[in-house]
Amino acid sequence: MKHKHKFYAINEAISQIKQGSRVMVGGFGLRGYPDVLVEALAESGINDLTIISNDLGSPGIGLGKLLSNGQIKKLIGNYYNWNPDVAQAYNEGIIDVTLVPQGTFAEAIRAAGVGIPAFYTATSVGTELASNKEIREFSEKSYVLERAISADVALLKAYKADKLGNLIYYKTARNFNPVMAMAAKLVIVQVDEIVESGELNSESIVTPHIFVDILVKKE
Amino acid sequence: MKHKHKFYAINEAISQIKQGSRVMVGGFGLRGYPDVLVEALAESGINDLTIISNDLGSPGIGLGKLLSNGQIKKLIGNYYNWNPDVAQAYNEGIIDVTLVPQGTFAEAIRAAGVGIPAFYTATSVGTELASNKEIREFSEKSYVLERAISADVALLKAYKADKLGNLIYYKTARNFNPVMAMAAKLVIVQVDEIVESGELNSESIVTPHIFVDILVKKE
Amino acid sequence: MINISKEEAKNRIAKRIAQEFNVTKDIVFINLGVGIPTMVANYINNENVFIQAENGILGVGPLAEGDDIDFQLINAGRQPVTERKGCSYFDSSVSFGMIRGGHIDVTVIGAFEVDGEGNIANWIIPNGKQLGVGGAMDLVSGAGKVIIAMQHNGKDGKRKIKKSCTLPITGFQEADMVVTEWAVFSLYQGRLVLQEIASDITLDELKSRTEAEFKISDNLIEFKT
Amino acid sequence: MINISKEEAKNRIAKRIAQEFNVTKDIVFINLGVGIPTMVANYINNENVFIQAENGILGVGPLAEGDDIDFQLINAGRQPVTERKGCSYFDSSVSFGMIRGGHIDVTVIGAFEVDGEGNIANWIIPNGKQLGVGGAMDLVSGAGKVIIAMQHNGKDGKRKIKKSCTLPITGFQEADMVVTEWAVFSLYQGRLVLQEIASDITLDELKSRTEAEFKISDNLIEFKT
Repeated sequence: MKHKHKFYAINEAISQIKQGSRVMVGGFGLRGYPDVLVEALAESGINDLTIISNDLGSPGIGLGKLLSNGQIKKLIGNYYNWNPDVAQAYNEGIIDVTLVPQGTFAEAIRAAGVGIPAFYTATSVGTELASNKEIREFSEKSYVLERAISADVALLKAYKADKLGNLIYYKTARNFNPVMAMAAKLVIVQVDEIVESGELNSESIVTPHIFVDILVKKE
Repeated sequence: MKHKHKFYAINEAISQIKQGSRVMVGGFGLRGYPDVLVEALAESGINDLTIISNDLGSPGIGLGKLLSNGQIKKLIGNYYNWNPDVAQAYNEGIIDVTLVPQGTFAEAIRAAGVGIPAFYTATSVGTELASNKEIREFSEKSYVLERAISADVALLKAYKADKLGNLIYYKTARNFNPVMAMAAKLVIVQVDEIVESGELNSESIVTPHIFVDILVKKE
Repeated sequence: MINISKEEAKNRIAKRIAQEFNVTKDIVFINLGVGIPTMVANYINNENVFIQAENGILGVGPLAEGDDIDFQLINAGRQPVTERKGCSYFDSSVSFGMIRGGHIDVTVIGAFEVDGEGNIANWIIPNGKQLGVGGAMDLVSGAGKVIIAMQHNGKDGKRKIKKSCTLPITGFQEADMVVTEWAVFSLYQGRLVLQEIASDITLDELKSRTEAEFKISDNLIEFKT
Repeated sequence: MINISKEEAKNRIAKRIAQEFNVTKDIVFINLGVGIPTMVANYINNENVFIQAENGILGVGPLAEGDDIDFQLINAGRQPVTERKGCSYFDSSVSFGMIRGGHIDVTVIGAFEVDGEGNIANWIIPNGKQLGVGGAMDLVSGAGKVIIAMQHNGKDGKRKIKKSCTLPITGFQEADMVVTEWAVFSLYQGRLVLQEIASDITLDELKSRTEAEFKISDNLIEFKT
């Protein structure tokens, strides 16, 4: 069930996030991440957050700002090489970090969205990232059991929405946004443009409005 | 690796199917199934086939013809109520049938395509269709382990292809075609129209050409 | 023993279930099974309700007629349908992702039998003329709420609300509400509770037509359509 | 001890790997890691080769320059790129579905270390300044063929082709080919085999710069770019 009125002001949308929330954030290397929402989250000072994202932007930029601000308790993601603050904070014991291979990360988020609690993959078998995980053979090949990754809130970026909340994306800014839209209890999407319902091609809608709770238009 | 020359005559395409092949066929209730390819397969007389499809058309129509012809050894699918010949052949011991709930069926095909050998789902727990399958709890809820479903050949239907083999579909004729395109060793697609490479919108391509081996244009 | 025509029975059930959807001010996503459930759509007059069909569409419009028929645009019962504004298409894995992932708020589905614990049997009659499960197991397990739409009794008066299902089960304790032409039951903590009874049947007759025992709600009201 | 500049070394490696792709008449799908692997694209001149980037594009064109730059169109190394005709976009789960599902024919990837059994270490230096795994584990496990592109030795001559990897492993026995500025090795049944050697290095010097033992192919040829 979704509220009929989907259009929120930025701060109204961000106020849905609570101390200690698990927050998924779309984007890959500062492309396709909801810059306005992340900025507002940084300004909100809400802390103790678990951030589930591909990367953490750059030092002090994008999601990097949440780390500089001390708002992060834990990270679940896969590639923090673009932001060395993460390794430093982790090595100093300031934050907890769970690394998940990028493909497993994407699949585990989708899994949460489609009601799959766990699945097997060959990725990471025999590596440190599979230690303490169950290994099992199918047809004489080894696989590791991976659990779904869900969130309380997703902060996403799309190109256009229609008034119902159907979404399309732009080029490689699509990345993790469509899977995260399925996997969070509350889905907040920053969009560049909102069009009338029926103006997006039905065959080309990437995220149907069933997955979208709140739209915030970038001013 | 795909052959550069993707355009085959119908019979040349069908000759890729061998006696005993596992063949996936797209479509739902006679919509979005590759009628010309299925017709040619029926005429070929190739037998001992395992057919993996949502349904089996109607009696003597579409895939139903393969059953009338005695070409089928086994069915893996989910809804044969539109073709009572199936229940009859099964009850008489003429064919083997493995029923998989429709959602599990779709997910298991996708799983094969994306390198997931098995996954857990709550669907069918406690029912006959989960008997002899592994049941496991995650967060105090029971799930059944389901295995990926792959095939030797997929016979699919798309609306338009470009010359590379990128595909788009038409309305509810999409159904199982995109997931089956990922899950077979050889993917043969019947299309209504072939356009120049670059003429399909890059954002709207549903099946990228990496998943397509052979195109057959419906005359 | 009173009776109404099969057609009237079906319409009564469909109309009553539609009431569930005609009051919501929130956006609600529903999936309708074949048969009576599909008829529910005819009586929904609330634009906040969006119908998903598991063959890959969200935003199913009314059944298509005449020139509007497009044979490539069908619902899961193979009926030609129309599009609502803002409808979208997707493949079967995404469609059942919506269902299994808990994004569909309500499914309305038919049944051969339902029992006092909310178990549902609607997929197969062993050794029968049909072999198929379709999306029934995914729907009863995945949807937020399961409403059973069925005639109260089968041929020759056979009682379909059982003490315990005799046919193979589709889902355990998944039914949340049962609507027949005579009554509305809810299921609460594995117990069947009569919530509404039609004016043209007595409680005694209803009991005689119902194998399962049921509790009577303190707020029992008349079944109106 | 001979040496070539870092730039020359990298270009040599990239050019040699590109040769692998400049002869195919079939359609080949490849994924290029960051660093030297990305440079491989500069030397591929075969329209049958399609480059996938794991951030969600199939059909990556040359790096974008000047007015062609679109900051929303990048490869997995965050470089602005262009589109090839017939390119397509998809989400990360589909992208890694291609990789994990075995649809990517070849991945070219850098490494900190590779060893004589084909084990690859390229994702982390413990307690270092970087923390990340990216798509490396998915790629080495899922791609049909894994080509390692790396300079033969590290800073101060450190040997990177090891008897046994000392850093955390990315994938076990996944390397199929190792290309450095001095040599091309194949891995066959868990054994490292020298296939090509550059004209400006002797076999003895190559051995001294390589910790792992290796077999010499009966068909050893000169490494040419």
